Amino acid sequence: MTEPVVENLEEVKVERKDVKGGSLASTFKLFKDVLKRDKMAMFGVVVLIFFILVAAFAPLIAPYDPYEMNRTEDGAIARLEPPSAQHWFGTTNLGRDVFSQVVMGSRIALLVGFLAAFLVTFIGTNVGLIAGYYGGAIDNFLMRVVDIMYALPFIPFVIILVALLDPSIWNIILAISLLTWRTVARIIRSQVLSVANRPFIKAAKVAGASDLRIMYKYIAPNIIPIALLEMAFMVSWAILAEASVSFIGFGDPDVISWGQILHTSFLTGAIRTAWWWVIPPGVAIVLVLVAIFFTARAFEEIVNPRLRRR
Amino acid sequence: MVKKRNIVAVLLVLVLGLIVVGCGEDEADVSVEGLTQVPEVTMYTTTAEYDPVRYEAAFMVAENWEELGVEVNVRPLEFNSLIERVFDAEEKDFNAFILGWSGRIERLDPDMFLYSNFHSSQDMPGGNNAYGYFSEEYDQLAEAQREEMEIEERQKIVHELQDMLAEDIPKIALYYRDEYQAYNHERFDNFTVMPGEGIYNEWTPVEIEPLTDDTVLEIASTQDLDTLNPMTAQTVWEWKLLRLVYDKLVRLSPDVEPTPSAAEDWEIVDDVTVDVTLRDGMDFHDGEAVTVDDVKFTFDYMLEWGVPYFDTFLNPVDSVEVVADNVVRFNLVEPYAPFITNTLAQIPILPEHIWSDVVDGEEITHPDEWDNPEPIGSGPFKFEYWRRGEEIKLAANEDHFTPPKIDGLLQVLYGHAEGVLGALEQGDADMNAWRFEPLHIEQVRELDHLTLTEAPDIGYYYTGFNLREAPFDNHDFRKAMAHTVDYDTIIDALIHGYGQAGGAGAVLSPANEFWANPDMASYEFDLERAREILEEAGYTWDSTGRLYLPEE
Amino acid sequence: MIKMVLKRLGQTILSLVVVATIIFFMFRLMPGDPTAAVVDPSISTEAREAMIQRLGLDQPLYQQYFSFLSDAVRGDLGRSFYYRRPVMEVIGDKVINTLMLMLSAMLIAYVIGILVGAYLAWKRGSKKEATLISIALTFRSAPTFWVGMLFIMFFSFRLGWFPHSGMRSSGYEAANTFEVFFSLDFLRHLFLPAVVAGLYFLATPLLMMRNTMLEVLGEDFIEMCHAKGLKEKVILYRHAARNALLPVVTTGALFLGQAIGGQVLIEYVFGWPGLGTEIIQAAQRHDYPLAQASFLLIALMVMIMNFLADLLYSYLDPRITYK
Amino acid sequence: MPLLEVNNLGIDYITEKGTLEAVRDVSFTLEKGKNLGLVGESGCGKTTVAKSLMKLLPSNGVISEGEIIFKGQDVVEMTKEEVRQIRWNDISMIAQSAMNAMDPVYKIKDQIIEAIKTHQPQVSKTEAIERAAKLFELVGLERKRLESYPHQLSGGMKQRTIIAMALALSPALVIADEPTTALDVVVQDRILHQIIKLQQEINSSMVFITHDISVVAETCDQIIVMYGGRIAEIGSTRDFFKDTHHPYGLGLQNAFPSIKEIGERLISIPGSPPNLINPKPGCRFAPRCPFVEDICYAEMPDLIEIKPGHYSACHFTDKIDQFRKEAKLRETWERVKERQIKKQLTR
Repeated sequence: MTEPVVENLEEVKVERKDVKGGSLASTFKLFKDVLKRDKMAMFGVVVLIFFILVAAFAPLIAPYDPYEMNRTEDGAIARLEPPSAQHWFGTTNLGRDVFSQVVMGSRIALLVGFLAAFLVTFIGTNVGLIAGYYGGAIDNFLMRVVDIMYALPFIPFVIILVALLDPSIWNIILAISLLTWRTVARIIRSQVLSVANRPFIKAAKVAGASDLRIMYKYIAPNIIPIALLEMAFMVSWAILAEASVSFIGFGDPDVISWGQILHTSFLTGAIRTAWWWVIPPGVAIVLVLVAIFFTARAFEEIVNPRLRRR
Repeated sequence: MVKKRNIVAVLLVLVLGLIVVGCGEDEADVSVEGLTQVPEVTMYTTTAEYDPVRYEAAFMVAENWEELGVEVNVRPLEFNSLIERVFDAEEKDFNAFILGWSGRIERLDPDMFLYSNFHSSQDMPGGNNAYGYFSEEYDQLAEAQREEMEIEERQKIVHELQDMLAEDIPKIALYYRDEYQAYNHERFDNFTVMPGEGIYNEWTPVEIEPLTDDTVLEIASTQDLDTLNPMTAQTVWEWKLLRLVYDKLVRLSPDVEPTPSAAEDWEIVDDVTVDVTLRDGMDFHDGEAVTVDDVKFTFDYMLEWGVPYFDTFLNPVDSVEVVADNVVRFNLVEPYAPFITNTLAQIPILPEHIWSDVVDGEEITHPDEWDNPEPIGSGPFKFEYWRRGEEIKLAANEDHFTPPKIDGLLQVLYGHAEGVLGALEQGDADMNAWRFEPLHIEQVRELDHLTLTEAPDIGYYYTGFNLREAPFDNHDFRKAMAHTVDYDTIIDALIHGYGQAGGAGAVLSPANEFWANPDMASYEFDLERAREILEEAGYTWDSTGRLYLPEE
Repeated sequence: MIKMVLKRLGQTILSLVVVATIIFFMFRLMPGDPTAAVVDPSISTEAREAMIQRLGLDQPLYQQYFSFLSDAVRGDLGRSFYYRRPVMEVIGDKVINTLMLMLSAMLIAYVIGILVGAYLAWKRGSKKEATLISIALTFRSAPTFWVGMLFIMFFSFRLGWFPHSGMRSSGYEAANTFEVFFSLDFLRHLFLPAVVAGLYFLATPLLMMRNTMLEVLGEDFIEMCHAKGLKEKVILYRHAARNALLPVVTTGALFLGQAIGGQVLIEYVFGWPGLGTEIIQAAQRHDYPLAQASFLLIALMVMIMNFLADLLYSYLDPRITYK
Repeated sequence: MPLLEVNNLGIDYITEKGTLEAVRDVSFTLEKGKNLGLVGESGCGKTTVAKSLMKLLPSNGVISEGEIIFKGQDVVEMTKEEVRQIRWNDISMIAQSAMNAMDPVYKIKDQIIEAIKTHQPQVSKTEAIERAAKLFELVGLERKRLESYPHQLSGGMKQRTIIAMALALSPALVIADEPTTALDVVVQDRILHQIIKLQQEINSSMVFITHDISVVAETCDQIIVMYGGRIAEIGSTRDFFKDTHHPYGLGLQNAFPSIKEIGERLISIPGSPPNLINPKPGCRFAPRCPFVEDICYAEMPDLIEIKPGHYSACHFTDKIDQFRKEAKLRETWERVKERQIKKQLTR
């Protein structure tokens, strides 16, 4: 299997040997001036911060309890009302406020997104580090495992796992982390390979530093930026995965997520009548994913100068 | 530079520390020392895809139970696995479940809902007594009512049985739901509406007349059949079609009168013997003649192998004998009042020449493992093909004694209720197989090529309890739970007013005026009252509001 | 060349065996009764005992594993609980439905992706480039099922151009499979799901193509082509795109493993009777043998596609000789 | 009239940091069948001038002034299509990095045929293959090599393939951009002679771009020495080697040993090429010239005629004999280095 030059959606960026690591602080300083120049990245960061704030203060922002069956003045259930002053995104077939549901949904999305992404990046980075640094049999074995991982189609695997373990948020996070570390591992490994044979690493080895020290004190800082970049892409992937799994009915029933909202709206035929119940959750997902993507791409231009605007 | 990084690290550790401390065990609660918590309640319900109303109802009821301090884990299951887990599984691993009995016309007779649901003999796997309700007194009365041939007398026993259920509360009826369906009056006419079944009953396919040259009635459905084998079919989805392919001795007319079908006539010789004369000149779809031997074979075969779904209607039959070339005699074990309407009107006539060598022919251990791919019956419709997950086609059986006026019937499967409405709206389908979602009823009213039909519900939707283990083994607990169903919100919010409230222990819908007991004990929605009952029964709560069982 | 094909085939088979093993143990090690994964828990007890005997489920796990593998090779992946029929009978013909949808979607994605990607690289920095890229990106970030819902909402219900679900209008008469798949009615059903899936896949080949094109256009042999006086179009498509195609093909195959997830969702939204819908329903019904078989078939399809992509890659790039 | 006449050609590169004046006031003529050497350190604009003859400048390069009259037509005014037609047909190029000058995914044969058929569509495929085969014999490659892919050839073979391709349409002018730099010395010599032999065969003229003046000595009739984007000295090969009239010329000849000075350490010119983004006034070579005076910093020297056909851009061409003696001494150039360091410290 030829070593593909690039990875999946993340393959939008092209990893190169001459990538320079650089300490965390300098990376963020560079990140700031890329932001000034790149309008899209600025948009990405602003939207991302907006959603993080919404998720953090969701209970305060949401005007109604998302499950509450609101009623009109004359006491009837406010069923499938189009967007109005009281209900900005209208109501569902049971009179529940769509706006509050979307706001509360942001919590789960970001929780699953960041948690799963952190887990995936943690596993992937370590596997990549070990494979890249030790090389030889270990590297070969780990990379074969990664190849097998690629043979496991993601959503079908999650479906089976959730069917076996019963649907809950933690099972979804587990399923996502079990499978998607493969991409991170491969990218980190190639990055470690390029860093590992740099002179200062050989010098440390000669000076008698233990493998662990070399790996985590010298090599790791250089790959932190790439790891963070991968984590950004993993966040968007995890959010998309959670929404998809909830949409097909394997989501956590006692939790509100954008996928769940779309699942209920799809079943009760909202796509015929209640467009306001279908559009907002979808737009929320798209906004978050696009925001993450642009932020990550701006961040990537520092980490991977090869792609700087030519 | 280095200093800044350390500060960040310290902060992180602090935050993590706080989280860990926050969710530690709180101090011991003196009032519940030595008591055991009420075990977590697992409640099965249908998936939202299958029935959004039951799905939402489950969460509403669960929410009220949690307010009383009971942990509830609501687990939506696909319909067939739900049926298997509740009725077929040997060990019942649920505490509560939400299901519904569809209102088939035969079920106007109370025997089904009273005897087959609660008689202790019906507790075997596949039996309808999933609750594990065992009461000597109830069993005797249930048997007495089915033997009582005198209608007024039987009514008194039936009312008494309902009072007992209202007292023991093995289950709570949540709501009765009116059957709203629609048909395309520009393409077919002369539909029959029957209580409990709406327009998709035994008579409609036979009596409707095509108005255009397209003579195949297309029915849009959301649930596919599970099997074509009459010995294992156990839901309304199979029987709405199988009862057209297999003929029955008797059919119930639209105004619920037993009318002769495969049987030309019948005579009640005495309380325990009934003679049935078979109509002559009838053939199975493969041309073989229908004889009394087939009728005798069917009953012997079913009694021999056991058919859980029909067990209630078969166990009164002691033996079947052929007394003349067109007369067959049924000897009953004890008098069975609804024998004609329940047994003769439901048991399909199986062709002996096919079923006799099924077991060894197909090297299976039990007939219900045979999938009967090409069902051969003597009913008004012949089986044509079944593309599983897509559609099933029946063709008219011209030489049936009541030949249908249409040429065929095509039942098409759509992923969800949405697809059914779309098909009706765009003229792909001519009628829907099952009731409309409340939301769709208003939309159908505006479509001028469809006629909306309404029929009262003879069945009911309920939450059943598992009386074999805690917490529902305790009668007081069940009495308290009877007050946790918010009927008004269910009717108003979930079914938009198209139905009536149920009641604790209720089994017969008000539409069944003759048999339903008007003055049953009723339990209104009142969580405080429920709390009082629990308190009187010795239940206690801890500081976080979690409910504990009384001391043994 | 043949040596290379055999080597790659060996790797594919190996991965398939490993995936089958993972799935085998996943189902067997699940909590609760291990035989529930094979024998339908709801059939009567004696019938269950007989079935357990017949399938040898009382033997030690490794023996079951070997019989599982040998049966699988013969195409026998157990009986479905729900359909009470051998699994391959149930989903055998579903594979074609999924393939038809996936191939048409990939076709749309790759044809448009490569052409537009190449064009974008050529028109670097223009306003058009920014808009086209952001469109492709939004489609990539938008969940497929949501885009599917929007398309049904608009094209099917509002405009009524296309059917909203299913693969064929009901009661179709088809003499042979050919007629089933190439009738106008089928194409009308195929159009919307294929376009939605295509748009979802589009971003990857498009952005990939643009990036590799940018790299290739910087190569010396492109300057040489200009020096040779070749026409712009010739340089763009015959030389630059041809070289940029290589990584696009490889990652295309790799990306497939994830893209098939989107496909499963599209089948669910459009009620397309393929493996995707089957695996979802099987999982909802806890019909483990069917879920297991559908998963294996999907995994097999992904691996075959990877294998074909590798062949295509080595055909496209003469430097690859798999020494 | 001459095959090629370039008059005060000026070329700029637009970069993020400002406009880079890559080439300024370059004029020269090239007769048919003659060879011209373009010599100078890297970054002096020699490659830019060569590529501008075929309008092969990168996207941010622009011809800001001057004209390039090739066969009577001004290339600068030509439309894209007209330029495309003369490329390879009339002017071809032997690229420096032969390593990846050929498309890796097509056979050599197809790439040569493509060049031929683009400009002479009437030539049949078999005829084109025959011509390619004949060219391969000329450059000393077996015919069956036509069937192989670029990655299957060695460096030397690739260079010879490029040469064959460059001569495929017997162009009037061949630009050889450091054709042998990437090769080892032994192969280098053989390739050079092959190029000259072939050039005479098809009687085309040649522009040789190199930083190695010894290469030019053997191959070119006329030499242009460029420094900082301008012409430092122009003249016949003999004039330059025997009688250079520019300090930079003297420095260059020091840097390349002749047989006589075997064993001595080479004297190199201290400092590095000038930054051409808004350059300072005065002679571009001033900061590195041992004989610099105040005027050199102030005024840009014009090309002064030494004798017909030999010009030098230096204020003090008259003192050249004195400069020639001093330039041989190592101290002269040491003084330049000290001056540069002192200059750096005061800033």
